[in-house]
Amino acid sequence: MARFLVRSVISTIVTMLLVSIALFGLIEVGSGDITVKILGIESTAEQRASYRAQLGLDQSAALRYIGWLVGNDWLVRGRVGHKLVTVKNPQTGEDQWWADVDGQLTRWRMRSGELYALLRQENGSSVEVLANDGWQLDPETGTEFFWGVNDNNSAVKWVRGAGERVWVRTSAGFRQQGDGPQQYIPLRKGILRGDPGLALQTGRPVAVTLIPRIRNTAVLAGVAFIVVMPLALVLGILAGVNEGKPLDRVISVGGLAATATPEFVTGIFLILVLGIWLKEIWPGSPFKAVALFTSPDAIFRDPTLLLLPVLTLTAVELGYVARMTRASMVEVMDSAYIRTAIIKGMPYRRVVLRHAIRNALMAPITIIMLHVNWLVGGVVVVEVIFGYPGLGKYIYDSAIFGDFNAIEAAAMVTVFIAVVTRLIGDLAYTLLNPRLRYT
Amino acid sequence: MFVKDYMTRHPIMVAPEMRATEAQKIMSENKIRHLPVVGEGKRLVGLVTRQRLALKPDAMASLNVWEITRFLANMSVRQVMLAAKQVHTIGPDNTVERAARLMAEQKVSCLPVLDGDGVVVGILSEVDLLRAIQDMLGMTAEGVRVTMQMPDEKGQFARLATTLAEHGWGIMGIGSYPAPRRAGYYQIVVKIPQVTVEQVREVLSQIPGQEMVDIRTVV
Amino acid sequence: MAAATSSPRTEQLSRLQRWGKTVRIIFESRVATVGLMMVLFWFLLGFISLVWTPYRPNFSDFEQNLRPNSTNWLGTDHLGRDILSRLMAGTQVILLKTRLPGDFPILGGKAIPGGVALWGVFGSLTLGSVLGLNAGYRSGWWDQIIMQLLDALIAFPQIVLYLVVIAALGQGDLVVILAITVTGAPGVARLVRSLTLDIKTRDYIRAAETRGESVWFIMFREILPNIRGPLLVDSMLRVGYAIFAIGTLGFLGIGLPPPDPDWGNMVNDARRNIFFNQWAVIPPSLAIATLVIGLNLFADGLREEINRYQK
Amino acid sequence: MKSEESVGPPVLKVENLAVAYKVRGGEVEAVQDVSFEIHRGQSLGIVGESGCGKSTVAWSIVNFLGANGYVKRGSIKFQGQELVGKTGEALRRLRGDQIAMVYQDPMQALNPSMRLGDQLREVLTVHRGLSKKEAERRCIEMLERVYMPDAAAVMKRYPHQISGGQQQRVVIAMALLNNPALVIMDEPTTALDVTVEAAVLDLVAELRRDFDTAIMFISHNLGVVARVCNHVGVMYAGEMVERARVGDLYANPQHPYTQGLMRCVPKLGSDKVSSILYPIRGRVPPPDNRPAGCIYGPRCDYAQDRCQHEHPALRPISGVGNWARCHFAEEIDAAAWTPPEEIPIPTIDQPQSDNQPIMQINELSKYYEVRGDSLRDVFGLSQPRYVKAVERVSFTVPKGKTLGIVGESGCGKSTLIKTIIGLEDSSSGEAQFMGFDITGAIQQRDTQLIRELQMVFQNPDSTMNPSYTVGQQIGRPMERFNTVPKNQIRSEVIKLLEAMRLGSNYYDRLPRQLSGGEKQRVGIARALASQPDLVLCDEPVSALDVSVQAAILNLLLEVQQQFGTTLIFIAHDLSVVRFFSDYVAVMYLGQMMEIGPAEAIYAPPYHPYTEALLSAVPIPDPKARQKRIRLEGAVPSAMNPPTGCRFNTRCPRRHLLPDPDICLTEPPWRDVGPDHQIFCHHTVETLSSFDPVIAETV
Repeated sequence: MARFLVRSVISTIVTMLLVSIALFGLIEVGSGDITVKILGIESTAEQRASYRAQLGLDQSAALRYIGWLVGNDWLVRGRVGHKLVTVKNPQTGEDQWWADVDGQLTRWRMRSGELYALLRQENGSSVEVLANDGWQLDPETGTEFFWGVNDNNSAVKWVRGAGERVWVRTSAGFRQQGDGPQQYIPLRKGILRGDPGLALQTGRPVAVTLIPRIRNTAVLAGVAFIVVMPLALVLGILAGVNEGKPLDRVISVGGLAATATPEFVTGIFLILVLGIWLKEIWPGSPFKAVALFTSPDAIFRDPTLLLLPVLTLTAVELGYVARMTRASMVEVMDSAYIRTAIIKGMPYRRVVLRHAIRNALMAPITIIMLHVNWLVGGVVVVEVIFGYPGLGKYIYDSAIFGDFNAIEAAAMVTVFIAVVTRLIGDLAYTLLNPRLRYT
Repeated sequence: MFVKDYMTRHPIMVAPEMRATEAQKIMSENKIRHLPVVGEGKRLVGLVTRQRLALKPDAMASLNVWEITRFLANMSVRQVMLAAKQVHTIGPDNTVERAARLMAEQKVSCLPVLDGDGVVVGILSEVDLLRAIQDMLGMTAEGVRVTMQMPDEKGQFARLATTLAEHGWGIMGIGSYPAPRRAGYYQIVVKIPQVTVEQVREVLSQIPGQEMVDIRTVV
Repeated sequence: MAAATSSPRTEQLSRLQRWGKTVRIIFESRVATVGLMMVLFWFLLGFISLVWTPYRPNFSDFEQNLRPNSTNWLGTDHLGRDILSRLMAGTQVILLKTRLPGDFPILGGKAIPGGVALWGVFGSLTLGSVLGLNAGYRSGWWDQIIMQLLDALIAFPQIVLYLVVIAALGQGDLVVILAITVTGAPGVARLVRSLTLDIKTRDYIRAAETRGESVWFIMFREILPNIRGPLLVDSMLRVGYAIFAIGTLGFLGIGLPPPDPDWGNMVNDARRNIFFNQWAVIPPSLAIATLVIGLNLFADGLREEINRYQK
Repeated sequence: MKSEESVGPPVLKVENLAVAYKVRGGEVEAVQDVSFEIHRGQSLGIVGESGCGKSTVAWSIVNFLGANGYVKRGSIKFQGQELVGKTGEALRRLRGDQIAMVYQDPMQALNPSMRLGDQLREVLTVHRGLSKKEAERRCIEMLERVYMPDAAAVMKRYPHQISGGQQQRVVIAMALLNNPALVIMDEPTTALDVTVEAAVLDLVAELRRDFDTAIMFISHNLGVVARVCNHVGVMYAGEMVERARVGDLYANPQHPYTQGLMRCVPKLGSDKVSSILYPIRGRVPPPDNRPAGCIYGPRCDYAQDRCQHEHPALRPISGVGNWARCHFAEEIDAAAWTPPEEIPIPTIDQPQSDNQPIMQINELSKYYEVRGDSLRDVFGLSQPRYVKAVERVSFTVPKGKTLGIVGESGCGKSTLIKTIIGLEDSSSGEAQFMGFDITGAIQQRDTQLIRELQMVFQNPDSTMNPSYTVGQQIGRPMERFNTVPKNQIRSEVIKLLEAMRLGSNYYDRLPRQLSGGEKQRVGIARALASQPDLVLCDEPVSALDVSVQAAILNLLLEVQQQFGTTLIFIAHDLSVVRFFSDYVAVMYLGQMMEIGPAEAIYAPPYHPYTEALLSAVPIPDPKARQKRIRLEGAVPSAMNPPTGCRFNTRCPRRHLLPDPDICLTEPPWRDVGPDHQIFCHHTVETLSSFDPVIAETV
């Protein structure tokens, strides 16, 4: 069993790693020029190139993958020559990168060809001092350059006297600036250290938006799960022990219809029937055809917003789980040991409850756990239908925009959920099955 | 000689819900006179005998033929059986003699055999007791059967046994009982295999103080 | 045991008779028959739409948001297009034709027969079978590596994978086929692997091995023909899933590209318009649901019947 | 104490029973017109080949015929009460309390996810309402009664944690817990090894006497039935064709089918000629197409016109105690029977060969590496451990002869031939075949060498690829090895088919159209197609019914004579290899224990293990006197086998040695006769002093 566990965990880790590479690679290969989306179609090639450099997209894919996965501060450190640390911005709560120059947190800025150091004070403000003594000589080209951290959380390389013209995105719009660096390496801690980077669409850290979204989705899926599971297992068992009888037919065919109907069709029908038609007869009905999620916390203020999304998910999942359970139950009820129990003269209830159910539930539990990523898929659609501010909607919006940082982060979360639930499923199976437990 | 060795194991048993007519049929088809009635787990709840199934004349008189049939058809075994607490029973580890005494004293012709939990493990009927006698007297194989009469004194049986032993004869069955018509005497029946009547007569008639009542070859 | 005494039971069945037997099996099961009817209905409608639709499916020839009426049996959509015509034409991309992109070699810009769902399932069957056979038959490291890769693929929630693929590669029939192939392959591979693991223990595989047959011969000539049945039933279900997925993608606005009507997209358009025309949402929703349910019923009924037949 | 012929009412009385299954388009009568009685303390054996309906009879008694089966006619009376039509609570109360059942496959019959204790206890708690504690006590008592070692601990285990023989003991204990009047045993020992089977059969016989239980014992094995039953019913194609006391049936079978069966059962007879098998021609008719008259008519050597239209009744045969379903039973004299023309009887004399060895195996071993469960193992840090499946086996096979390899499951015989044929590579040792080295796996072998070594497999249902026709499958080796020009393949295949006594019309058939025996013939044809010099047969008949088995064995003999093929023949059953092999090797736990000419193996001196095996073989003759030697304990794990002689932990003769500890050292190979060697510490004199296991039949 230890062997099995260790294998599962190792396999899970490898899976996650493979997935992350695949995800990164896929987006690398496919995504068009994201800067077009950010800067708009009217932007010039020069503007885009400059912005690409600022996003660090001119680095090699491998470097960016490593930066994305485990961060790049430790790689850049050698160039800057100082330890790089993050400090929370007291106003926004977002991380800021600083170089730790002998205990003094420092950033640099170039203005009119002069290099200034920004020394962070206790209160969060910074003091600017001239730092031209930091220039280093490149023996090959004979130029002087400096590696430092700029005020936009990137490690940058300035070249003295080059006076690069760069396009900077500011709150006032996109404008050209002089004294720009020659090279940018946006600093990040990497997803493993809890930093999924900045959303390209908003420029804010992905994590800030993602966490309430995950919570909302967890609520939605959790409620659906709590509704579905007991109901589906009971229905499945009922159908299984009544194999071939009318009850079984109703449950089986009903379950099949519910499973085979896409979520969006179910959702739309529910909106149509409960949200519109029912409203005409019963104006006070709690079902809302259009739910306005005014804030990420809307569902906590008005739980009725959850009704239709949960119902939709339930309709889809119920059939699936019930059918799995039924199939497993039918198989078990047909087995030799159930025959033994019956011929031992055990009452039928006892046969079903003591002998059959435990064995019959073993298979569905793993399959249900495997099925969680299907559920996540369903959640995406349901969230889009109802405009529910959850993880699925977030992925969808990001995918439409092409915000790869956001997609990568959100997709990793879904994959993580899938992988962990599968691990749990495997574990549950092992625990339920004495044959595995004792070998 | 224990009850468990002579009882009939796995006797035919019926459930109390069974129709009386059905029970009657089972008894006649299988030529048996007693049916233990058992509930869940073969626990005794009663006993049906042939007499129990016969209608009491006074009940019969007031009914016509159709009514009798209907009356019988609607009776369940539970209604006609002798309830368990009225039934005399015995345990499998009791002796056969004890069972015989119980049957003789209580004038019953059979005893359901119950284990500690009240589960019917067998039934002991008169026939089974007769079989015990048979076995005791070695009546299932060929041999010479001698009946000796001797005074009720110590050492008399030893004398007989010694005499047999001296001739290297075995005993395949033995029984002793007070002589029927002579107080103070006992009769002993011995069955000896692989000898002739003459040999036995010659030897046993020599025993002093004992009298040979009967001798014959039996199968 | 002379050969001449063989009973008539073992006489060779003609190919036709065998086919007849297969078809009979389908009709033995009510479930399968109903399913088949539902599927055939849509195929039929699709074929008709190739030559005739009541009106032009892609032109705003009518008033907008009409309820069902005698001219437009199912009403019109928010752009004034006839819904029935669009519904009929919508079967084409799913079941009957695949539009190749302009830069595709030789056939560029043309449409080839076989809908996106069918090609997608074909793709996942091919890929999945190759992977599953190798994993199952060779076992050991092959198995470990292949299964690990598949696990990674399965770990993606399908929709997320679609979204990522489409975000990465853009819209297009071939992209959807690729997405269906990639998402379907792990399932096929797992099925093929488990079937292979079973077949692998049979003595005829030992016999082939003791003849020194090559691994590929054993996988494709000895094993593959014997897993056809379950694979066929499974692919029926997969076509259902593929249609399901295409609908969902269409609904999300990232499915098959215009101009051909796409059911999922029709539902999405109608949904936005639901307060003006509640009727437009129903036909395409029902179309997807019945087609998928039909395939599921067919596959289910068939599987049950085959199981019973084998008993 | 009581006579065999028990008086009083029967426990079970089955009269004119017919059971039908509804199938698509009608129904099939699986059982027709079966009648018998079982009295208390009796055991009735029901024998018959597969598909004859014997299990159906059992299921109909407990009324468990599934959704589509029902009793069509007849009655089943249990303790005087009609069981047919009994349902619900009344039926449930009978089941497990008064009627219990023991099944063929104990692993399947026990619930895998419940502790054995829970499964045993509930029989008492549900039927008797006993407290858990009291039930526990009685279950342990009963387990001890069936000689289950460490009974209290077994209660806490799960089914997969105990061996197959022990599982069967648990099932038997479970059946007896409520002291039922009737126990139905459906092939209870079929899944067990022969030595385990012998112990279980002993137990069954003993329990029957002690509990006075009526036993219905279903088996396909005439030997097993002879050992435990006092009455026997023979079933054929859904009917009971003969019923008699066990002695009468075996000594004096009345029905031609019973006689035929007796002639095709391999016996452990003294000499080779007496063990010739005579198969029954034809095959069992399918249930939906039974002949109108006597169902055995088409296969019967004595059939006359009357048999074709008049269905015989099961009737007492005058002069003997048997009941038989035959019009002419009185006139048939089994002793005067001669094999009819169309049955091929192999000639026993083998062509003289020069005893040139074709294969030489020397100290061949095969180890498998196993991974443990501990964390160290997962990371590959611990010492690798090995299953020593075959340990230093040596033998030679002369050209044109047959070597039989015998042993129970797990003895390494299958691994040995897998290694020889190259499905596995060997771990150490030498192996040569016609001068080629064959220690490597098949990938390293020359095509020519592969062609010369072919194999016949065990399971007829999986020996042929269901997707290809007979012709394609036999033709494939010819095509692959180019033994036959492409355009002649078809005619060559047909030639082979004819040699297998299958006609050319089999060429285009698919495997599902063939019976088990036919499939096995095709399997043999396929092995012969490449004209190999040596064919390995892996239990080619163990999955077949006796009558078919006899035909296949005869065919193999014939093939050997015709093609001069050398055979290596694996079997778990000593009687099957008896007349078939020239040499026999006995294996135990990876080691070879004894090897020698076939006649020598079956008579002293024996290896103690051979002796135990012989003593366990069920002999289809109730009068045969067999020495009773039962092995204690279970076969040790091959991962950690006993040192020295691997049989030392269970050897019943070990105590005869002056110093039993010598068994912990490797025994010597003792020459006890020409070509006859025994791997044992006992001296030849001691080994020769053992009595023969089987006394001649009286």
